[in-house]
Amino acid sequence: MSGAQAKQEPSPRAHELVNSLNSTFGQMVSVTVLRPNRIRVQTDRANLRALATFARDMLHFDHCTNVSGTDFPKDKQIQIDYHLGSIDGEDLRSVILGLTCRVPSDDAKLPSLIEIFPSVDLHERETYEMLGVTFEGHPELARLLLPEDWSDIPPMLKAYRLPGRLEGE
Amino acid sequence: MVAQELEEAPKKPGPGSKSDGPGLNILVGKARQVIQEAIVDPVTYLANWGRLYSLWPVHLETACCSIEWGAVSGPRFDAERYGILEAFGSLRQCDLIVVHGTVTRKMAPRLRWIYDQMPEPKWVIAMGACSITGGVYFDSYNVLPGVDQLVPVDVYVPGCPPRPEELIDAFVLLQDKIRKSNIR
Amino acid sequence: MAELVTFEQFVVRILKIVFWILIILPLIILPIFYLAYVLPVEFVCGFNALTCSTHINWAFAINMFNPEQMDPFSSTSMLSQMGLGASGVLFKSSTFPGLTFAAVLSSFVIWYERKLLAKMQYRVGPLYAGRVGGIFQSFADLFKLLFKEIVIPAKADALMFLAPPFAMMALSGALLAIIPIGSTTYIAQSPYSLLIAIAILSFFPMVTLLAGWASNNKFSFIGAIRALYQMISYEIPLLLSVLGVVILTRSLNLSVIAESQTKIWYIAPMILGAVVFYLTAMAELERIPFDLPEADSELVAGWLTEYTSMVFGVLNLAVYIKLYALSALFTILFLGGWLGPPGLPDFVWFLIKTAIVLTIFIIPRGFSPRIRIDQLIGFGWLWLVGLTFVNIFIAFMLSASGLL
Amino acid sequence: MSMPLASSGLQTAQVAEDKLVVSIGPQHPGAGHFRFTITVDGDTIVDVAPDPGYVHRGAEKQTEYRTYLQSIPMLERSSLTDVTNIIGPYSLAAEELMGIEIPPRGQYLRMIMSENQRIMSHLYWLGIQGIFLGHSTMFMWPLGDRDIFVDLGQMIGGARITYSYWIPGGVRNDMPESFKPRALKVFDYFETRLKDYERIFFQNPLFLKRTEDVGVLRREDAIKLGVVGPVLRGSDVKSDTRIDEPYCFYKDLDFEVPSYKECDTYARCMVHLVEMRQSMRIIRQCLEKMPLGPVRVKLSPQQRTNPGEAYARVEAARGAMSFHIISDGSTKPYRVRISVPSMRNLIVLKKLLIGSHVADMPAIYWSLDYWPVEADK
Repeated sequence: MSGAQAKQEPSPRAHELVNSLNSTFGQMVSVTVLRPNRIRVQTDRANLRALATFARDMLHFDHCTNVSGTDFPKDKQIQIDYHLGSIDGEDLRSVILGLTCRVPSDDAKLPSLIEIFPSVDLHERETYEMLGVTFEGHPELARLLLPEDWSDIPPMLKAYRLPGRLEGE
Repeated sequence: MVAQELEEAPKKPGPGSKSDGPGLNILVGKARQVIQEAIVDPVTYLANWGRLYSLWPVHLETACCSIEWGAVSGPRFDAERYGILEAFGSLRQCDLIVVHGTVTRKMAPRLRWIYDQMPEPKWVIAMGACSITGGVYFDSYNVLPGVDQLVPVDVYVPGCPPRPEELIDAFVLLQDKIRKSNIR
Repeated sequence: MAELVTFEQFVVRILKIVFWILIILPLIILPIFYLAYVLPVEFVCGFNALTCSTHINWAFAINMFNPEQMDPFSSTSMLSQMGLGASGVLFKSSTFPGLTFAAVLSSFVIWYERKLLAKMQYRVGPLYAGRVGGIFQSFADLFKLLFKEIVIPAKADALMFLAPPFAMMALSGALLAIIPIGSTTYIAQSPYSLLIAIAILSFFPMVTLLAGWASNNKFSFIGAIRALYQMISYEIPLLLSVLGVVILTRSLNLSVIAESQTKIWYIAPMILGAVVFYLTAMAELERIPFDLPEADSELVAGWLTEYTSMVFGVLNLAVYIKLYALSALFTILFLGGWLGPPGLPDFVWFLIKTAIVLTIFIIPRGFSPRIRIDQLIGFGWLWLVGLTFVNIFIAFMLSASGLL
Repeated sequence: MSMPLASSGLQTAQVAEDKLVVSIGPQHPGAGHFRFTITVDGDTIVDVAPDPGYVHRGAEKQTEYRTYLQSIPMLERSSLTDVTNIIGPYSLAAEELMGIEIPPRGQYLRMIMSENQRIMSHLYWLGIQGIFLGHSTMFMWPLGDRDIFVDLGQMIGGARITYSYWIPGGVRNDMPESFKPRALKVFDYFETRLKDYERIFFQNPLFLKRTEDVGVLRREDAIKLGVVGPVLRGSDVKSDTRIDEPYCFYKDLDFEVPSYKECDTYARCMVHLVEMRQSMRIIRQCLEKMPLGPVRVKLSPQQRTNPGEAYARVEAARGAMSFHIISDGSTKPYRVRISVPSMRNLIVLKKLLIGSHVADMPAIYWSLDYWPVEADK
């Protein structure tokens, strides 16, 4: 989807990050610059943990601001985005590094990043219940926001239609 | 009120029926009237007068209308003028639930439990469009389309969120309703 | 049913009742009264003849044959002799200066507190209940609570649950009974009345604990335990703070203590004792900043959580009567009791002083947050007990040097 | 698929006999629309289980059924104390996808409204913090002063609190001319009031006793756990989106970001106080520098966006508020993900409460500025 968006020139600090990511991971990741300070790194679930560890230890991204999941029923995939931010990294406060990972819908499993970034805790739980994506290694993957008696499919899946709306509205 | 009147309507004797007269004995009828006028009515008046000036609301915030509730109890609007005292944490001492907006499916059983635990008599004000019909969340998967399926509502206050003046108007309406009611 | 909707209708109805009473009274009640008191007691009321002591019977007999006192209303003097008249014990303890007076005063104190607090917060406070400034607000609360359902929690012990309000009321009343409010206006006199008052105060934590335990609620229980901690650790400074006054007067009688302050009120030499008494009384009364047992942001309503309707009302009323009693105690101990310029009856001076003390008790609610339990207990044992010892030392010095 | 029910409301935990499990909320004066279970050993909290979700209304799902403009009134109700700032990042992200530029006057009006909203939110926060500490006057005074700022917002936005003002393409309408003198008068008044607050509430010895060294969140923990806003700044981190990644014209303005080394509840309270002053300073500068001109770019109600994704954030009253929008080029967003500061701050509740006194629970809980309606979305 993001391919259609016009690519922009990264800021100097972001440029260094892109270079360092490319030189370390090479073909395993595809790095896109969405805006001068928004870098998007696409990878697969096998490399996600290594990439996150690298982002924390080498690139000084110290916390996760957001985890979002998107359902793509046409591709039968679910896309998980981790948005990483930095407080202590030099000149990095304006940069958001997005780690993107796509998993197939029928096998929605992903290694949890909670050991690397403790701040993903509640975001991962929310993504788990909203999209049914299992984060392996998360200590307390339980219901968070939905009522206790929720028995439908996870609501953020595109297959779930809102009850208050007619079909196709 | 309308519902009550409808329920009572068939019980009213029609014109010309036997119970239309003064009863079996004029003395008993007079005594009944004296008791009614001397004891029952003043007691009713006192109870209703006490109730309408002493409505203590439960501290139950279901959603975002609680901000305007805060404004109502604040200095500018000051609900305490009407005897509405928001100082009691325990629902055992309260008489009024103000449903502050949206009631979600997770909150709904709690709201009902709270209503059931309160001592009689008790009143409910549905504040905000969400608690009346669901409001902007009418199509949400987790929102009740109105709380009147859950608890009997006495006064509806539309608005999203209602202005504090509207809520005060609701209090006055509720007081009017209590003034005209019989003691249970 | 005819519906009353306005105040005017209510007044008309009340006048109607008065009319009916005026009709019924001379027709039915007065003849019975006349029969009961003018005719010989032995014939009319066997119960009186059996139970009343002989001298009352003799008094009846004297009355009966005394042509000047033949009218039935003169027999009110009989009531006085039995302790039921305007100067009798029953009248004193039940009406003035006893429970009724204290209860009415307390309900006005509740209104006054809410008004004062509202003024401090740029609000109006109660306004519409009663025609003038919502002055009948607490009566509205009272009538509402009277006609409310009483809920007893399913797993609570009903007897134990209902006992504390009445025990609390009885204790507050007992506290009232021992406090004189004028040189002749008192309910009971005792040479040890100060000691008795403090002994009664030490009963309150038990009642609180009973209430919290019988409610079978976690919040109630935590609140009751907190109240127990608080009251027991503040009892010792309370006792020590009044010791200075006792040393100066060499008496435990509250009347004597009040009368002995003709030269100087004890608040001047015993300022430390007065401060400690004030703080400990605040803690005993569970008022902000010491209202931990009822802290509503932590424990829903503390040990009052499960109490409903008039049961709650009685508890609340008892607490306010206790507030009045402790302010009265403060007035007697440190402000010279009923001593004041002549012109007004002495109990009026006493009540004026008590009202000022009450205001000082109420005001901290407007400007103070709540303190924490560990800080509270530390403060009590470290500072208050220390200050009372300084106070006792000052009292000894003054007493030994003969200044007071 | 099945989901376990652990830590949900209907299960009771097994604990030792001498410990007490107390459920706080949702009907509890110290919890609001939120529930958590604490396990108490004596006067110490040994375990905390937060149970949010009582106000989960599915705003994210509903955006899929609404066009970009239709979503705004619904989204802003998620955070009614802070309506301008929750719409901010949404509009920024949508504009990025639409590729439009906003006229400068619109940008300045956005800043004015956003800062006014910040003051309102902080005053509300201050009031509730007061009542949680048992200080009823500290509840009433800020709530009374909040109404003055509500009036200011009403002059521009038209409604009392929900004005859907910051929309994609600019702002909804221009401000009236009477706003500037009125605002300056209000600020002069409120500055004296802030001095009163500082003297009466913040220097009150009992307030100090209740907040100092209570709920200490160290700098490294704050960064690691990803907290935002006043909580982060109270933990000795001078981080603010308005400076880190300036949006609108914040880089042209002169203001300070407070931070405190004490890392306790009192530091968080002080951050709120200082930020209110700085917000007034910002609005004064905005009123000086504001150019004339249009305030919005006309957009069609059925405005389409370029396909792609955008991640935008602003500094809301409670901290960095960010929106992640994925668009497939149609009139409705494909996916809107809201990352709210309240949700990000909730993670430290467990850390701060364990080991503290029961009585400190309300003070710590509300010092995190956790607004359940916002967190649950």
